[in-house]
Amino acid sequence: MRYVLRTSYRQDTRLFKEGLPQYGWYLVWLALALVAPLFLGVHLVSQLTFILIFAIAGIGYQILLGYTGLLSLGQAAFLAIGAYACVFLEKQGLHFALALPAAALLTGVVGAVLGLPALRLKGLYLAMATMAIGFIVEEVAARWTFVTGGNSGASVPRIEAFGYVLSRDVPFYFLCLALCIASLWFAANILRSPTGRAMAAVRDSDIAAQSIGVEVAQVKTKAFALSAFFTGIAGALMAHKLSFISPEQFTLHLSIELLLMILIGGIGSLRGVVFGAAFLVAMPELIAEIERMLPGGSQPALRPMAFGLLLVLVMLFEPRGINGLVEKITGYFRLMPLYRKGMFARQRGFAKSERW
Amino acid sequence: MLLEARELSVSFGGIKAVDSISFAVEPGEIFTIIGPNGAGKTTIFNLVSRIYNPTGGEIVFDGRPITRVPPQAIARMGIARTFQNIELFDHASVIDNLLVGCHIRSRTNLLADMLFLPVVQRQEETFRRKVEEIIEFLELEHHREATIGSLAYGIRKVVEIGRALALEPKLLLLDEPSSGLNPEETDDMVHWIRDIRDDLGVTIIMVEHDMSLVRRVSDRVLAMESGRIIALGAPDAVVSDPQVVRAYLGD
Amino acid sequence: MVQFLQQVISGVSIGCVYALIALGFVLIYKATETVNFAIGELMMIGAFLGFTFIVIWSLPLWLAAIIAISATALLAAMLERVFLRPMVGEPAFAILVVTIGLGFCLRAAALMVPEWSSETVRIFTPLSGSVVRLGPIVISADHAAVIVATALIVTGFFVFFKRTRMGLAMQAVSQSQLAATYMGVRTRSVSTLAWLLAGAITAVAGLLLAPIAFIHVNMGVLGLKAIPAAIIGGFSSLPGAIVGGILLGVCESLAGFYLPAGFSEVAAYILVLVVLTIRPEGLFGETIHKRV
Amino acid sequence: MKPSICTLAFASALLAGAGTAMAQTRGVTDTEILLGSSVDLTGPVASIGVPMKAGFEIAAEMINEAGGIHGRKVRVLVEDNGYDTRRAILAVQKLINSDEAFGIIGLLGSAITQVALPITTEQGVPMLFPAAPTHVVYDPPQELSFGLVTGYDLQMEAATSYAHDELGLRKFCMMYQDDESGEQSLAGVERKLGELGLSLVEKTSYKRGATDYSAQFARMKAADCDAVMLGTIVRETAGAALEREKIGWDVPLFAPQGAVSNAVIALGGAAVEGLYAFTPSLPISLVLDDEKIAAAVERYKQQSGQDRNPDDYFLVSLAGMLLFAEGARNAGPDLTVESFVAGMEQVKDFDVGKGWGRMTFTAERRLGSTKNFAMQVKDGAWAMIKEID
Repeated sequence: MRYVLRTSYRQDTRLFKEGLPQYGWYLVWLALALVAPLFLGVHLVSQLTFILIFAIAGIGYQILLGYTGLLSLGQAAFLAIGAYACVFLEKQGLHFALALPAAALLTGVVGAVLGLPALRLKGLYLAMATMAIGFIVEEVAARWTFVTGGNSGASVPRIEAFGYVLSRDVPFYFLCLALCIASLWFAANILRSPTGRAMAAVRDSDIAAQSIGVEVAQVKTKAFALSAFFTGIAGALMAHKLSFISPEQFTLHLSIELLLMILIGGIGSLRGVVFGAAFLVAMPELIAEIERMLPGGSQPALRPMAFGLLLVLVMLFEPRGINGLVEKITGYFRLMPLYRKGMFARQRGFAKSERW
Repeated sequence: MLLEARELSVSFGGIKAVDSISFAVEPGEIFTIIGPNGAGKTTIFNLVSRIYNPTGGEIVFDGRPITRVPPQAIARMGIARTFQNIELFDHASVIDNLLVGCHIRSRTNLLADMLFLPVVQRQEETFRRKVEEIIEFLELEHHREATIGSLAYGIRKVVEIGRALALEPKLLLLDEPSSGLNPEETDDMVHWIRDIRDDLGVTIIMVEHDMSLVRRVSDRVLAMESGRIIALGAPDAVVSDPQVVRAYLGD
Repeated sequence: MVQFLQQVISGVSIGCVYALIALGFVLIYKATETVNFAIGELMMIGAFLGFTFIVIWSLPLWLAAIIAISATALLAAMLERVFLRPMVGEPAFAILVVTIGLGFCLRAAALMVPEWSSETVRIFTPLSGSVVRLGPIVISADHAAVIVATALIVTGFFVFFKRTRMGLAMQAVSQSQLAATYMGVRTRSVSTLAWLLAGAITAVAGLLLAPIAFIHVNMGVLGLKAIPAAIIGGFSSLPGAIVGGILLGVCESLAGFYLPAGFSEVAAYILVLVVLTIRPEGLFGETIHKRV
Repeated sequence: MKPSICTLAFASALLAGAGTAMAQTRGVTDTEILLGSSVDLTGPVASIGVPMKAGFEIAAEMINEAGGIHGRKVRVLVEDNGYDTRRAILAVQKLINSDEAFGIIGLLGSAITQVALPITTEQGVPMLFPAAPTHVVYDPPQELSFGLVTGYDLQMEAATSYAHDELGLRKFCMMYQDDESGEQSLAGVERKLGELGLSLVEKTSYKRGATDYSAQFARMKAADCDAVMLGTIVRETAGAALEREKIGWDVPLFAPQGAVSNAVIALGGAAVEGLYAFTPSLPISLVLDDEKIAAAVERYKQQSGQDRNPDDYFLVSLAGMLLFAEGARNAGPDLTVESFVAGMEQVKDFDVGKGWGRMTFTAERRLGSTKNFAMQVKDGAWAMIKEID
């Protein structure tokens, strides 16, 4: 049973309040991530790279859905904007090191603008509006051939550093690792600062937040801008990893995959995003393994069925996702003697109608 | 004169919820509004805290008109309120709820927050010191880390008052502080209200039904019925006023 | 001018299919306040069942239709009973995600059926091929049948909603689930009934759509068009869903003709954004805000 | 070409020790040659992907039974990508890096082929005979990329010249699918019309998955053109024919290779009578008199338990495998990437079976045959009416 003594205000503001035992784990993970390319083949490294890219997109989505409570079904649109902006800027001669931040900032600004309807809409209405935005951005990507190359897509130029062409495997993996860690750090800082608290206030009750002096409209716009910023970074990285982007890649299905990632990972937690991203990339492989074991050869319907069932079962039985499970397990060990069986059970409730 | 309402009225689709009400509240006073359900008490509250827009009349606070000012602006001017059925941030801990109260005094921009620069660090520490004072004042020490969902109703009432105090308000609007409390918790509430006014010098406007609480703590009482004032003055006089008794018990 | 009317008429027929799906969608929203993302897949299942009974088992047309509709309705009710009932009281977006998941499962289930999986099929009704002429305007018989069938269903539906006891109970539940429970309305069974009815209506939409379009596993995406239709009409109003659906169909057809390429598909979603920002509660919905 | 080595000092130091020796060729052992492919088994075009997978496996069986290639057996590992570009990339990388396939054969989907080509080229793995009608594979010719199927643009060029020369039509309209494949058909038509000094009278498009074409046909009829070119695939071709019949407009329709399938006839019914289509390979129904193809189709029927012929794309994977076997045989017993490329460049007028042009590859020519067949639906069945080189 470990009890944390609070000695100073500074300690309260630190990321890892409990010192070594808490961040020790994260150091282990970081060490593993650094040496991974040594042991794993190129194929597995590119899997890891996709996990990191989706994690960055997940951080953006978590800020919007997990922390400000704004459900968006159009996150693929921000991935598309980030990807196309970065590729277009590079084709105009801007080096990748400048094109990436510029594309991310541009996506952030577009995110803030597209977030304007969010100021008046709540819950399901906002989800529908963002879905509509997703379809519209997909259409613009197909039409605006000068910038995006239209439906025939656009090939992505190679990144050049110090005179050499950066190959798309191991060095790119390290780039994504660095950006993912930086994004996690930025997001963690936001959460322990006034901006993060204001977002949580808007999520739980915007009437109360308003009466405390929180500019609700401003907070929502900031949340959309931040979410778009991180998703834009992920979009640019995805463009370089895929080496070819076309409007067909940024569909509603991708937005729903991102939603699945956040829910499976654990809504409302940053490390949940990484769990979710790992799960999203690993799932097709898992299913391929199961498919191989099936007697009748490959059963093509297995993948959509697994995808759908997962969405349903997670929501039914473990709405706090993998992170919820991890917390239960660590909670069990941390409170060893005092762990009560029903500590994490959910209470039943009537449909809390948004209308009254 | 801290807050003044002049011929304030508001009607929802033809029904006059509040019919040209005028009253004034002195700084440091505990001013209570009583009246049967549907008398328009909470409506006045929502008008003062700017959640509804009045159809007529004016509200002046500290000499400045706030009739058309948005709700978040009045928080900056020093008006804080609690809600009838407790609008706390359920998923956050008690200390985070109180820290949100300090939000209007945060000067750091988004970029500074993302990098958690030393300026943000220092500001966080001053906020936490302020919140610790309130926690001691309201004796919430051993609830500091608990999430709101796991707290008893009475404790939540106190946390909501704590959050309002974190705003360092000049005027505190309490919406039925005693509703849902057992007699013993109501006694505590009397002490909290007196201490807030005496130690922190905060003016209080309260909407209340519990006549014993009203008598023991209010300086002046305003009685209303279906949108109009029927009595204003010392607590005992107003509570025993025949018109008020008839309004409550019916003739 | 004739061209304009021709476009409007063909827009109305597609609009009727949208309207029916939107009706099913709004019915579920009104009764259980959940957005049903699996509505398109229910339509696809209804269409495929119809195809199997008519073409493969070669049952008479009307018998096949009745079996297909009731089977889909029972399937929808079963889905609600098993998957959505335990979700009562959960946040709205969690329930929305469950319906998205159910949508994928239904599509995967359709993929498992050998005849349905990789084939694109079509139902030939006695009307197919024949054409109805209204003066200069030409409209295929199947399209006309869609319009007539929709009109019949909608009127039948309103009679049910306004007159019968269960109809009133459903309206009560949609107002406030808590209050309705205390009034002795078995809210749980009303929600199941809402899904049952919605399943039936969307199955009809599928059967009506089959002759004029094609049945394939991914036709459920058409259901995503029903959502904008419901929004335009006002999320919580049944007449709104009908008008919204038809308006959407006509608007798409006109956009296809007059505006440059590609606009017709996106027209629906631009319309949604416009409606949501100007009148968030849609053309017919009532204004809603949380009272404190 | 800038040298492409990874530069981050830290990374290269790490990797120095981990380089794998390239002793023998990737995917080739003494007894087996492993080929990799990625098609859609679960997504929107599963109806084409599933028969293609069967085509690879059956072709490999037949080649191995006939003694294999210089004593080595051929095996094809087919990964599903659900017609999703991201999963296709992961599948191709898995086939190259973890399964160590010798070559990637018969990819399905133009966008997927475009995405996979840079990967195979960078890894030095041959890109063999993608089923996708995209010119990227052979134009400009690349050392490690071999085309089998003519792109939609070449097919629609043949269609335009046929309509112009044979049928004397002058006013051309076009309806094309608003994606990469549709735009390729459009490019072919516009290129050929430019050569003929003409241009499109009306141009309309629709989004993939749309089911209603009344608006597009109304516009084309208003422009009263005498030929309608279609950049469509299966469902949309039948839908277009139905729309033409509905508005009673007697105008010939010309479609690319995707339209040549019995699904179009099943869906379109009487409306598709007289529909023209242009394809580099004949449908199965017209080539069953070729005993190699007949044997393969018979084997498919036994293994899949269906008595209907497989989709025509079954022939594409069959032809691709036979072409690979021919090239590998020319390369001799010591099969490496270099010897295989040399072997392919010796392929002259090779017959992969009835319904295909003669296949020839040289250093500059990376497309087996530019021959297209003009087809027309005559009383409910596809009939070949002219061969166009």
